[in-house]
Amino acid sequence: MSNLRSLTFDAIIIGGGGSGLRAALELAKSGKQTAVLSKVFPTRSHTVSAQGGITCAIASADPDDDWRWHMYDTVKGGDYITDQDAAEYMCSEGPKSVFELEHMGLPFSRFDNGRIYQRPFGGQSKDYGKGGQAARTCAAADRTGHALLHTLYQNNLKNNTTFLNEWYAVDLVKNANGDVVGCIALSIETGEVVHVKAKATVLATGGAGRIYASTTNALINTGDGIGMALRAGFPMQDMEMWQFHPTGIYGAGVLVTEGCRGEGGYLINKDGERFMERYAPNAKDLAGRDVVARSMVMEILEGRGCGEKGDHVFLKLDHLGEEVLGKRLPGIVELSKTFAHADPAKEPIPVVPTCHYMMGGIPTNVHGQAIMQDADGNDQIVNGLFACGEAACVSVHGANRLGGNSLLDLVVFGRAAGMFIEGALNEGIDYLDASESDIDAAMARMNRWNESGGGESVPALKAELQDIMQNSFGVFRQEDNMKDGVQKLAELRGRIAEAHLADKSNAFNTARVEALELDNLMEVAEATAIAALERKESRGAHSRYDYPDRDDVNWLKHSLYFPAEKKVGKRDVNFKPRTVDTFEPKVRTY
Amino acid sequence: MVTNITNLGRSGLSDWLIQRVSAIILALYTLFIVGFLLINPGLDYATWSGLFAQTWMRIFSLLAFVSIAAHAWVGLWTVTTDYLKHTAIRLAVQTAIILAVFVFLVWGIQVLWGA
Amino acid sequence: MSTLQVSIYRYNPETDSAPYMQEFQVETHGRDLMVLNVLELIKEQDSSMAYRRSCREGVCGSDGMNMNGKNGLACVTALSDVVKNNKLVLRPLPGLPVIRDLVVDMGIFYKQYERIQPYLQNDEPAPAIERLQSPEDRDKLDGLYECILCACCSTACPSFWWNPEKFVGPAGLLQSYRFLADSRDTATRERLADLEDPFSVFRCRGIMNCVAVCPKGLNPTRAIGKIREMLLANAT
Amino acid sequence: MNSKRPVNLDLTTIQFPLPALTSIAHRITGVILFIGLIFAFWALDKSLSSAQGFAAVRDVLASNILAKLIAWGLLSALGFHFVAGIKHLLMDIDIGVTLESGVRKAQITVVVSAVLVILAGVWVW
Repeated sequence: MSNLRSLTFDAIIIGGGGSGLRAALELAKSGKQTAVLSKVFPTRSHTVSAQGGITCAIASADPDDDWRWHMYDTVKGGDYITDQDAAEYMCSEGPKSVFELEHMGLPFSRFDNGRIYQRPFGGQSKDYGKGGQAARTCAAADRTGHALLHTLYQNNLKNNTTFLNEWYAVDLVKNANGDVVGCIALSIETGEVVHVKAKATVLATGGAGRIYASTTNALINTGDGIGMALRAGFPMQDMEMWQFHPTGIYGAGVLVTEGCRGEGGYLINKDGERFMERYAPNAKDLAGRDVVARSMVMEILEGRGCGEKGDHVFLKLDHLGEEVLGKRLPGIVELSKTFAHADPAKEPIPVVPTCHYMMGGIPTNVHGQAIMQDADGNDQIVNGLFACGEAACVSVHGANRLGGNSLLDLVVFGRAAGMFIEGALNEGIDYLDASESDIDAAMARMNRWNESGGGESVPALKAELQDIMQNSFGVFRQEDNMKDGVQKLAELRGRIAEAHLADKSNAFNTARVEALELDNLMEVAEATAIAALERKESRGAHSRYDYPDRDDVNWLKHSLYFPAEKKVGKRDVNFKPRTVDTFEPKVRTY
Repeated sequence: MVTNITNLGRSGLSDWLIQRVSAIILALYTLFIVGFLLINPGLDYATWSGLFAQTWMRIFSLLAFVSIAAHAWVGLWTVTTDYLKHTAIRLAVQTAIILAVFVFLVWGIQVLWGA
Repeated sequence: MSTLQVSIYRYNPETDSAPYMQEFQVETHGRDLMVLNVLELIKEQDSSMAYRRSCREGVCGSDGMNMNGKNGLACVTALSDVVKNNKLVLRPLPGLPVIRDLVVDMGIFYKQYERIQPYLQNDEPAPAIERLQSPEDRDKLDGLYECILCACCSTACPSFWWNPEKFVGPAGLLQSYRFLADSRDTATRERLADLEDPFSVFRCRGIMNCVAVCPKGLNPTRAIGKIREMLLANAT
Repeated sequence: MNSKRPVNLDLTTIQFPLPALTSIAHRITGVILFIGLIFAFWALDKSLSSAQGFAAVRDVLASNILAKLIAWGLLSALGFHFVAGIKHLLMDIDIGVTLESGVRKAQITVVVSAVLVILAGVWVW
């Protein structure tokens, strides 16, 4: 069966978003045979939608700014299950990465002195929380992600990176020793299926926000890398941790950047009250996202929501004036007019917490190497497999990511993975080739769809999955409801395994891609659900009515979901940064 | 840099400039002739040929004819390269245009000085 | 009446020898959907319908198509903006080879983008921090860097239809000027030298079809004019 | 790559904004004027050759309906080409390079040249 054509590279990077392109750039510069395989043309990746900025202590807004303050905020923001060695690496290496981006041409906004413009974002402080609000998010108006992604793509062109655009990675290929030696990939344009052989396979496939019915995420965010890794038997870390962004446009789910609040906007309830003053007296609207999202839901549940149904709140920006809006938030003005029919210069934007970011993912070290556990519960490197960006869980975001830290994560750890792989390739990597049966195993899922003769349709099953996740695993969670959700998902899994792909044509068959994506959504949803049910505490984005408090005795840990047994284990959080003192867990208030 | 056999070594910039300069000359010439005809409603041969007997008018007219030649060639070359995708046909048409432009120019000179 | 009549350009290379228009009825329940939502509803009826989409908020540039005769992004085009007489006609972007249905081969469009060397060039050693740029210099990039490469403009441009291999097209030229206008870029002379021929820039006839369709409200015609000014200044 | 791929370029399905239509008209009038040069040079040559020649041109223009139509057509084409050319020159110096003013200028071009076409007709007859 496995008479597939094969393509061979030193490294294959799956995903053409920010982290994938940053890793590719590093490898392309080194002259390694590198290819970026992306299911969309790279600049269509979801990084393009990032708005507010990239948080980094470049000491522009404040010459005394310190990366250690940023690290403190990051650890606290993550409710202390942030790995401190990773946060240390990201925050200290960050400025280098941001300056690199600037040198590559990223059109950052500027201060009068010519330095990069920085704006305040949620959860940012000076002097380890003692010095008040910081302004640490470097911005290109409110199109920072767009500017960043295009800059990275442009520099990959400059460095002659090989692109396999509109190719879809189906499954990982493992050899007899369990090493990852590439993947099976489908050319969307022609329908051809190939075996991509590589000494390093990097999953830079981004998030999976599409497991929820309401999300800020692009339609392509279906957790393909997570699905592939889970099917290959690798564990996932902290999958219960999903960030709900406070300001998704009501009804449409489109993101409205936290930068709006950084520039001085604030949330109001139906009485016009700036309610965040009650929930976070100091940081107010710039508290951590989990805190703000929960506060909004509380307002709505207590009857102070806006609109006919009282099911959202308002983001007020009109007091900023048209000039600030036009200069700093032009994209928001555009989006609000298009999707909320509201001109922010005149009226507030209706917003509601909306699924936004997956803090969990493939556990990795700071070099992007994927990690699993051996029989004794010790970390063990997965040979050949790397991850970076949202698909990875390094973990710098812990239980709740700070705004602007995702873009920094992308470039810092994309670069780190690229550098590490370059070094490893220089030292020499030699894994056993995949056998025919190994390749057949990786082809099984695709063959199942191609041979399907009847069954339920993909869009209906997808909608059902999204509703289950929305109803049982939202901002607030509860045992009974989650158990119900887990059960429904288990039943849904059976139906998806029998679902039907009606169109079996080859040329640009998007129905086939959507069917393959559905499997991945299923994997991510189930990992999320089971991990959420297991973590019996409230921490960061994971809030439970039945366990309202943080439980550091039992759960100052990463959760680790093992797909084969569908069981959840634990993994130690790293509390040993190399150059600074450990930030000890404290009560988290803003 | 895109090159084309019928560019004849020109640059797009000089084409563009030629087109503008010749346009202005032709605009002025047109305004002049139309104005002349309007203020001389009962124009007779003597006035008419008298005008063209003047050296400055001959120079002005020659300038206009050269402008026509340049303006037409640049314009029609653009049009033919846009719409005529078959090389042989395009070349044939362009050759015809060059010939016509040449004929008009010689004819014009003959009209001005030949009589 | 809330049943929308939708007519869509269909072509599947494996089964069709030529493209044809197919009619669909879509129940909108009176909602002012985006065209992309209509396509999603149609895909539920007919899973073989092919189109590209990603961000669904007008920033990724995937779903450029021709809607009732005008190019635009399906995800940010509301039915109320485009539908006339309850009829919606969807066709692929004009002038590019059709791979299937509404999906076009963007190869030549990307090639023109790559041709203008769309990356900052600066041969001076980089400083330890960022290169400084005044807010005024940075303002010059506004209206240029926001391009999402959706190709709505270039495929609305007759000059691009007739000379796709030679005329860089509005999108490519907008990006060309984005780097010419960047105070940090030092390759201005080389960039200009590469644009002097009669096709790359000078095929623009200023008809502004590009401006009329740009979903981001950008103005390639003005950028092309600025390039011409720079070429002129450079040559004299 | 499959070179047999169809291309959607059925011009009847594509909306053309006014500035595009005036541009096409600019082209068409340009080609017409080039062909019309034959008549213009003939008239110039004949009218300058002798008094009889001058009278012949006058008579033809005064009495021959076909000649009148050709003269009117060429003058109309000239009028439009002239006005649209001015519009081009204005855009070259960065005047009216926004969508609104582009459409406005195209409208003005149409109106002004329509007036010129009428005036040319009045003149010829």
